[in-house]
Amino acid sequence: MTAQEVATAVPPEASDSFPADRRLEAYRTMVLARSLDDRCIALQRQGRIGFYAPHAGQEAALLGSAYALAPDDWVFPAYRELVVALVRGASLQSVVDQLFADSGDLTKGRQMPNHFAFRAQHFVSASSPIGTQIPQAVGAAMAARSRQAPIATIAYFGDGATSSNDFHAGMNFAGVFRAPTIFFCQNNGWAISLPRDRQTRSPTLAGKADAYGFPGVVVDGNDVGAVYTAVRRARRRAVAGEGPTLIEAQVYRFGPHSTSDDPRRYRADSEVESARLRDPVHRLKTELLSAHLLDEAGDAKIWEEARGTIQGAVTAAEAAAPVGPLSFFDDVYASLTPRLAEERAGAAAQVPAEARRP
Amino acid sequence: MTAQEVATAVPPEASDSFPADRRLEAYRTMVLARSLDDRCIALQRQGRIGFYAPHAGQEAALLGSAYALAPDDWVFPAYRELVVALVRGASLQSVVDQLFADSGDLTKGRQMPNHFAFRAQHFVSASSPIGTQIPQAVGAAMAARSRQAPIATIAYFGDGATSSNDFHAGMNFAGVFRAPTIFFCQNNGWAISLPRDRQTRSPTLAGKADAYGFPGVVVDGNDVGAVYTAVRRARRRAVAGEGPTLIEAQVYRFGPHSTSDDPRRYRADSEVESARLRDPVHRLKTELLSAHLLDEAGDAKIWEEARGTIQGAVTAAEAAAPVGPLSFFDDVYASLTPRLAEERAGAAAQVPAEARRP
Amino acid sequence: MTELTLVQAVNRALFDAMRSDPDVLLLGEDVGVNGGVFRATDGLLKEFGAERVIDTPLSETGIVGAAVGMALYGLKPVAEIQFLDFIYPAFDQIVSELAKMRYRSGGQFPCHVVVRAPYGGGIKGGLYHSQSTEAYFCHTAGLKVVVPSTPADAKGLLLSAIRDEDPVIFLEPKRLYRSATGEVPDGDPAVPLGRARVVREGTDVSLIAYGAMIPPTLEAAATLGTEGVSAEVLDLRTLVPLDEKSVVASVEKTGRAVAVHEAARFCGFGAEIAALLAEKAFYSLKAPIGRVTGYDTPFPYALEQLYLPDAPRIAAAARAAMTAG
Amino acid sequence: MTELTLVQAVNRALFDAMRSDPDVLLLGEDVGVNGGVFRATDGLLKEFGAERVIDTPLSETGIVGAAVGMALYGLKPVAEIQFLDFIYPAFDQIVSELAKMRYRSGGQFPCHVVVRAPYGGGIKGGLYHSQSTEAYFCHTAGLKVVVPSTPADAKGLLLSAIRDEDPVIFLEPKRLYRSATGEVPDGDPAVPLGRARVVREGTDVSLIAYGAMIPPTLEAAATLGTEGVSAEVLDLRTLVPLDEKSVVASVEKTGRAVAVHEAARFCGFGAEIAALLAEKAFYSLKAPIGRVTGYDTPFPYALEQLYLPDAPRIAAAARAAMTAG
Ligand SMILES: Cc1ncc(C[n+]2csc(CCOP(=O)(O)OP(=O)(O)O)c2C)c(N)n1
Ligand SMILES: Cc1ncc(C[n+]2csc(CCOP(=O)(O)OP(=O)(O)O)c2C)c(N)n1
Ligand SMILES: [Mg+2]
Ligand SMILES: [Mg+2]
Repeated sequence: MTAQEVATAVPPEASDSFPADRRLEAYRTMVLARSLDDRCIALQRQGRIGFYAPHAGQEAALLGSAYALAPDDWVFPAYRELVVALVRGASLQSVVDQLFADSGDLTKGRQMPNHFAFRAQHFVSASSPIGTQIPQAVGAAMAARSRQAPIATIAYFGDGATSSNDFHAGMNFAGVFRAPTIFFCQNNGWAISLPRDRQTRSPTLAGKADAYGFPGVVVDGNDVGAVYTAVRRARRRAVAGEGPTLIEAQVYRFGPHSTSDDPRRYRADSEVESARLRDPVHRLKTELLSAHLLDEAGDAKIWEEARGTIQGAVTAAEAAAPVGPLSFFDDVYASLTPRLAEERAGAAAQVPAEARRP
Repeated sequence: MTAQEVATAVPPEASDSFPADRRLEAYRTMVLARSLDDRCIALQRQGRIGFYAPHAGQEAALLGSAYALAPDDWVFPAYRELVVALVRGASLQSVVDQLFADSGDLTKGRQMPNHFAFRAQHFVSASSPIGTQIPQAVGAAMAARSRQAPIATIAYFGDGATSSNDFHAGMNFAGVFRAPTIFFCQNNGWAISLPRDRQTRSPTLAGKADAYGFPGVVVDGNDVGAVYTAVRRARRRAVAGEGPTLIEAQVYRFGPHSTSDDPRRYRADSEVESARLRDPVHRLKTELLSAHLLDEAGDAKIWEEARGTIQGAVTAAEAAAPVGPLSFFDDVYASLTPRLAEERAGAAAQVPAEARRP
Repeated sequence: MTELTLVQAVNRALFDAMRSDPDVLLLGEDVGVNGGVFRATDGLLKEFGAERVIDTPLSETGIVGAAVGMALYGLKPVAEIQFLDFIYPAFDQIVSELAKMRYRSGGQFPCHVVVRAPYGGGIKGGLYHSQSTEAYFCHTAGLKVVVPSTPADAKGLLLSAIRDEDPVIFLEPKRLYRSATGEVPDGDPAVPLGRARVVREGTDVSLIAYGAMIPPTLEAAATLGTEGVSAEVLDLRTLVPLDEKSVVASVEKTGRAVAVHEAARFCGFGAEIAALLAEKAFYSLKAPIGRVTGYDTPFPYALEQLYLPDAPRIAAAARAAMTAG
Repeated sequence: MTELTLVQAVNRALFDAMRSDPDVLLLGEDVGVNGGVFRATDGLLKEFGAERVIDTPLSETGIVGAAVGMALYGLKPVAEIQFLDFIYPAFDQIVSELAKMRYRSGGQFPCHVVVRAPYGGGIKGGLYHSQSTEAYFCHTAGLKVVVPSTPADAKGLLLSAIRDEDPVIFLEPKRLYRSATGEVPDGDPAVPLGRARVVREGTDVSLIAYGAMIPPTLEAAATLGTEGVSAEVLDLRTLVPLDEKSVVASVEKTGRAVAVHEAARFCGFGAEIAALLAEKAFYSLKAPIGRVTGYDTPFPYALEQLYLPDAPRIAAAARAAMTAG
């Protein structure tokens, strides 16, 4: 039985289909996500935030997977998953506060934009090193199982991350220990300037699961319903004790790798244009239009609302107080060590008076 | 086309078969190897050498692969490959000197026994960290190709090493760059106390090659001819620019992991006994007997000769001078740095007079 | 009180910690069925089962990565790295993830993992079974680093490490695993992190050491005593957070200091000791600060006894401090 | 002479090295088609082709592991790590293999690889695009460690590093990539490894720094000058092998020393400087040795300007040294 066949062997259930009554809500979230992306790139260009890593082109994969999870599941993100946090209940304001690194930022201004952490949503702290979240998701899954919690963990990562040490270690541990983990690879065609085909000669990324003895499936990442179904089934397998699944969601990164990147150096505009024909936002809109759940006027309103909501959050973030000037000494350890207390006192003496105001 | 099929698609050639006129020589070497193993374990038990990692059970895989290589090929060993060095022309004396870490040791007494390096034989310095030689073999292969040298590199490693970071990195680079590398995995069933089935859920280790887009083959590692053929074909593929091959030679480790190990803690004697029924030395002997290339009297003589040769090398090693007492400051860099020169001078003042004698 | 070897004391601490807290679990290579290559985990699989004593595949990245995930979820994993020399495949997980998780999440995700690893030379282990690279971890904010030198400390400090809220790198002097024996309290002899111990009081020179260097340092102190030099021996026990006060206080008293470790000298822990004293005990110093350390070479095999600091080298450095100036 | 930025000087050095020696080749992530995320390798693919300018998969283990193999075979690979913060997946290959290959083989297998990596803060990179962990490499026998601070040194030292016979970790101060400009000799301006440079002479206090800390250190020296304090500024340039003589000579002259780096303080390179001086310049010292460094926290994002040593902090430490005692 190949990996593909194993996955197909999980019997389908009605609950595997994306709930019809949430499609409009999903579209709203998708529009919010896309609008936020556009706005954040502009904010970065204007020097109002320091950095941004866009997710445009990956919204269906992000939303489809996020909707398929249960609240108690744990999410181990990379850096393009802010939509997942929103679906899980993180507020738009807290997301925007992280981008602005202001006093509303739950990560206390310590990380670059896009490196979120939302404890209440079981959305684990993101880091920059590629792939490190993968074995962590496996460990958390093993821990949950040992506590008899009927949950799954999900690790998000890109095509580039499949080359990382941590992918190999995490996948192998998951196979050996049959961890209830969903490996969700967003293959967006590029790892900065390296195209997928130069990343690995594996015919598909999903096929790499064979090497670890569990199923891998390819899914059209522009199809929110297809992604939802794939993740639901992987989740059922996981919770039923049948072990992990690797899902390769095939998407395309429309924008630059990040605001520091100039994609014209390594790919043709025409490639982007043809990928845009499969734009997941447009696709869901078309589906909703033909199902008469949406009309153009309603659509325009959704976009307008999204922009308004974002504007509100941005305005609030810009009005928010900065993080406290000595707050960067906190949380290194559970409590300040004597050495840090001394360093902090020294720094306090140096911090210019104006910065010390709250 | 699966990996298995790709490999099978390399057309067989007459030169792929183990040369009939070298079978007796191979047997002699195998007997030497087995005898050396027994002797070294005894030497360690007597406290005459510090450590030993036996290869008993793996001789056919080692010899079959070594004979299949060309002199200009480069070998990246783990720590059970001393037979490979012998086949490539390293002297038994230099092997034994390494085990004794005496002044004849080409590694200058710096490494534990079994960590050989033989420049003249393109037998690269072995280290203890598992798997690190694997991407190195790939880099050397890329370098050789860029110099138009028609050679292959071979990386030796165990079943346990397939879990290492370096296996993943090396295999992936080899696939992407179509490096002329042979990945030779000796699956001896165990990584210290961890059985193969707990190392990974991959049905075979050879199958892991699929994840990197090149062929993997399983071969009976007790059959010197079968191993020879598999390596010859992989080598032809490599030199022809068709890229790497992963070979899984299925063997069994008869002895302890090393002289520090007590295998009875984790495996039943009965498992060892049944594996011994497939003893590669016995198997080649039986083949030679039935081909009338050997009789029992001749066999006894081969064993006796082997023991004599080994005794000679051991005697010489025990008579050899120790390494110079300050030699451990050399070769950190191409030349002594000022700091090392100072440390060396300080140490010279401390070394007890008797140690300073050459 | 029971007389135990150091490795037995480690084993007892693991038994005690696992008995008293169901969230504690172990993972590593050969820790289960085999009981650990040094037998530190002997008997644990039998008592606690395979869900809590986990034999892992050969991947330190996986061991520490999974341990981090377990800790995030709320368990208290104790990861074993078979030899400190093999920790580097896990280095990224340790320095990028484990050390920084609490910080980068603004305190939302504490991540308490204990990473145990046998370290150091003296067992004829050559380059890769002898290393002592504690300085890498000490330089990494977010980690605590602990090195016991006696069976009682091994048990007490390991219990404290497991109960601490922060990630701890727990380095066990393998050379002392069987050679160091001593009385170990039976109950719950937690020894607090962050406190050095004066092993021997003295007034002329402070010998500052830890782990496997304590026995030769004590031997040197004894020799010095016969020469009329009163050497104080400090066992740091915890390298991070360092008990700076005790170190400074000792040197304020003696005026002379020698730092001892088996790691290479350049940028080793002894440099931090010297820097600390050159800043905070400067006016008490009567002599240059000595360092007796491994040399700046990889760890050799045949000549390890010349590489490793021993009592004569330590005593010589103390004498140099006494006669300096 | 040409006026270049520091990153352009790196680029020129790579061009020159590759033109003059066909064995030199580059590998790393995004170094080819993209020309490097900082454009350090811009134009090289076009001139030298894909066999010599190799875009690799996302694996630092693979990059350094393959580079080691290439070097063993006889080539001279220059491996780029995109940010020093991402070097840890290659840590095992660097410390276990690259650093020890020549040694462990008894000199049979020299292994000359240059690993280039942009390091340091000041670009709002947060925890993972700002690190300065040179101490890890300095503590690893077998590696050389080089940090330029000017365009001319960047070119000259990189050429020397590529021509050296030993493995070199070459750390480029990314904060100065574009902000530091200067005249760079055109021909072959090799700057020898192992020699510090007196950037500014002085008699009262020695400020010992390297890399991106040179500009704020010079600024502090200028301020001190206006206050009548004559500060000498030493740019170490090579951390291993360290030019101990120049460091000691400077402090023998001034009697006061402040070590400056942006890495965390505890067990940072400044500790080695202090230890060196506390041993070899002890009798010249008139004041406690100061260290102005990053704090012992991970590198923060919003508040990086408070984390990073700046001219006021450096000047304050120098003043403290002047008034001590
Ligand atoms: C270990 C490591 N090496 C290099 C980098 C620099 N880097 C950041 S993102 C990236 C590409 C990631 O590609 P992929 O995994 O496909 O994710 P995507 O950005 O396409 O979502 C690289 C090389 C890093 N962050 N971590
Ligand atoms: C990175 C690393 N981790 C752990 C070890 C300890 N160790 C030495 S050999 C070994 C098992 C290796 O198994 P395998 O690759 O199957 O080779 P075999 O010994 O069976 O030939 C282990 C875990 C090591 N040497 N390196
Ligand atoms: Mg990608
Ligand atoms: Mg094995």
